[in-house]
Amino acid sequence: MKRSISPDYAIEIIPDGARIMIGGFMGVGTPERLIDALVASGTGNLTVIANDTALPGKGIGKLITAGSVRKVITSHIGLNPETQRLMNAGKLEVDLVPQGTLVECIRSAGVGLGAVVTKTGLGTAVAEGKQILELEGQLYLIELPIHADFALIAARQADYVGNLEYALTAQNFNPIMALAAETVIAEPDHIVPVGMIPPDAVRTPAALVDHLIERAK
Amino acid sequence: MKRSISPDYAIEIIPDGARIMIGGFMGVGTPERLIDALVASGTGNLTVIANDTALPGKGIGKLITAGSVRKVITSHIGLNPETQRLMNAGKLEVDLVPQGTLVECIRSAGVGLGAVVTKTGLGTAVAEGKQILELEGQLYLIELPIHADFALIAARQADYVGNLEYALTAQNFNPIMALAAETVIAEPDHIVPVGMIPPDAVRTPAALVDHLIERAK
Amino acid sequence: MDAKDRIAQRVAQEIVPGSLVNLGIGLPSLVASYVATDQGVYFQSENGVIGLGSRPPEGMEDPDLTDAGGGFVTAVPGAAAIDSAMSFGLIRGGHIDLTVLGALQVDSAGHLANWMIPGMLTPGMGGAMDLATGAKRVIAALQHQTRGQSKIVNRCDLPITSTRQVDLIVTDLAVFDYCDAGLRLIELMPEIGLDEVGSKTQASFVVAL
Amino acid sequence: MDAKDRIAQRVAQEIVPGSLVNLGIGLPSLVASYVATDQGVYFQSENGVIGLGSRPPEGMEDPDLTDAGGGFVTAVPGAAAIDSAMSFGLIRGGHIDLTVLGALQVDSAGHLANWMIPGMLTPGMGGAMDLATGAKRVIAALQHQTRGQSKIVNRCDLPITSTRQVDLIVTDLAVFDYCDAGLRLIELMPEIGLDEVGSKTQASFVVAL
Repeated sequence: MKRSISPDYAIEIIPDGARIMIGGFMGVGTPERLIDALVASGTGNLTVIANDTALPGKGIGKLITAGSVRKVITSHIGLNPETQRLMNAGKLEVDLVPQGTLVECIRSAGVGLGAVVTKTGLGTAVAEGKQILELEGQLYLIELPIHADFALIAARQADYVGNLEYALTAQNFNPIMALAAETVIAEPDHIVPVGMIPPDAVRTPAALVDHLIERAK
Repeated sequence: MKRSISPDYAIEIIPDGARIMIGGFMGVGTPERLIDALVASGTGNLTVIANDTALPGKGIGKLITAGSVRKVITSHIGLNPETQRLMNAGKLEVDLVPQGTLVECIRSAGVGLGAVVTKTGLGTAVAEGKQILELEGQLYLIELPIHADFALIAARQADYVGNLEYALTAQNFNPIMALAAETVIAEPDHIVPVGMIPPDAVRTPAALVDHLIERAK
Repeated sequence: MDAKDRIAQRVAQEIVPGSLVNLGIGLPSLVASYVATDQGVYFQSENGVIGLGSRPPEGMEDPDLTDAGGGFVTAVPGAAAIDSAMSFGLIRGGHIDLTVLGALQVDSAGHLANWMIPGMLTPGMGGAMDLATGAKRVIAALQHQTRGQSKIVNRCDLPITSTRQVDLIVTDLAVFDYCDAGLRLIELMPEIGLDEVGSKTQASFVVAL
Repeated sequence: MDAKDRIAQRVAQEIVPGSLVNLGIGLPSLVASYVATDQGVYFQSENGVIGLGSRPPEGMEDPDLTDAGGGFVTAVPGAAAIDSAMSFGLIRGGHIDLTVLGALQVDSAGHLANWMIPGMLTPGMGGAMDLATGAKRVIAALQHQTRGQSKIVNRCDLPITSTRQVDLIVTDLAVFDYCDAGLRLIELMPEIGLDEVGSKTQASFVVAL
């Protein structure tokens, strides 16, 4: 059984300059309370790995606006003009990665593979400076695994030991990121007794989760 | 909505010499009725891709005993002495692959990746004749994707359109194989109306399933 | 009916019953409303749902059920929810029968550019590179011109999205595909003449009407 | 208590409360019965369950809930069912705290051989190569000798399972680990003398009792 902790307490373990994965897709399925606590803590110089930077005032958008982020590794920033403004002003480094490559690089880090071998990005700006591999007469791009110090993930429901269940499109990157960070902090909407999430419904096994965030006050 | 078909009818589309993935782990979560129909059909010269060859008289073991199989790509044959006897007699080619590499090679074929880059097998007999890749000072083995013409999979439950749900350890290779074959034939224990498998419980989306086997008589 | 709707309606005719289709955000998302609901067509949204439906009833929107733009959607009976690794596994693995993508430019080689305008706008590629590379069939759906400039060009000067050739281009003026001789005009949109297409297209093309 | 049970009991002492443990089939599977059930230890079985439990009640066995050998098992409260890709993702990704593997031989370099005897027996590696390579900690659990031959050897002559060095060896005679000087005897099993271990071990080792 895990003890649940407050968002503020969880965020204390994250130092300036940390490399953080944050679940969510345009702010859907994103751990808003952890993000609020992170903004409030003043922790800065972060590298954020996420599908997108959401919108101003929502999810990761709050961290961008607060200036907490030095670098973002992401697939899409089109709905957050603030991200583009900071990038153009040289205040935010943006590393754009195709979405399927991004999720697979995170997965490969989590499941102990050395690289992702993909056709996506071949012959485009994404391939610049990267190794090309020829296999059976076909060319592929070698993309390296993406690890993080912390993963902040959102879930619909956890049980007391930390098994997680997700809902609909709020799932997105969350279960993959739970594999790829040193420390995984999960913010569930609900925490239920052991046995209420049947084994077949678990999408992230408890063994991957280090900390559970307590219920919203 | 799909029409359900009989095991015999399904097996008619599989020609001699076909390359077939079969779900199951020591005969658990394996499509027994399809295997029985395949044995009865007399179809031969098959290449079977599966975690193991089960036991004599169970699951894939029936195909081995019937002499239907020319080659098996698998991780374990230790519980089927018949497989070892045929192998030693030169009547069955056995390609042994580490279990994690096997499932990941099947997945890579299914999700459009060009290779699996792994440390498993490095410096062992498994690495013989294979390409080694150095990335960031680490050595990895390059393992190629494994495709099949057909995947015969077992599921606890399907709905009328072909979404699949699995149970406990009967899941194993089934959802991964459903990604990696030209034609996917699913043998569910139960077939229920659309809407009875909630979207979050689906493990194999209907779009991957070509044929559903009708209820047992 | 405005230009975008005319394009969407024409693209909808390309959708085969029983197929799995991904529609990009923006113009392509309009295509869904021109596809009959009894055709067994499933729409995949790369954020993690197969079986995307229309808008939810007012007051019944679920914040955990959205499209790739973050807008509220419904799901049809038989829908499946998947994580991003599975979603892009389906895309890259060739399990999506058709994707319809918007474009800033498409060129004579069938290359699509739709993720950045250097120095001006950088939305990022999102899922477009995987879709353009991995889907079984790719349709570029775009307005023929922007500010009087042809978007059908001999060679993209914007960064391309994939080296894989698109299969079909549908604009408000015409429909093109590719043959051995390159870009080929195969259809004029209603009330559009060949001369107009010729004068408004930068790329060379052959005609096979 | 026979030799196998003594080995299993000793291995059980290495299991840290709250850890995730994979036990190989055969001898290693005996370890579970020596681990207290209130220690928050979860057993993973590579066929797809985390939270493997003991034998089910007679008549209540479920054919869909088995261990890696295909035998009926139970699952503890808080168990999770996973597919083989996730199962080996956890194994190869370093999420398994400890694996206990049987062995035909272990050598001075810490290499384990446990998947074939050329010309005699070829069970195959199953999950052993991934486990030996990817788990955070690897314990080889084996009888010290077979038919009077030492299984702790200077160099495996059987095909090895991984080049990754095992962390600990537990036999019915002794416990070894590895230090800069190589194989190191760190513990004698009850009623076993140093001379006996010396005479029954082919490999050279240093002693640090």
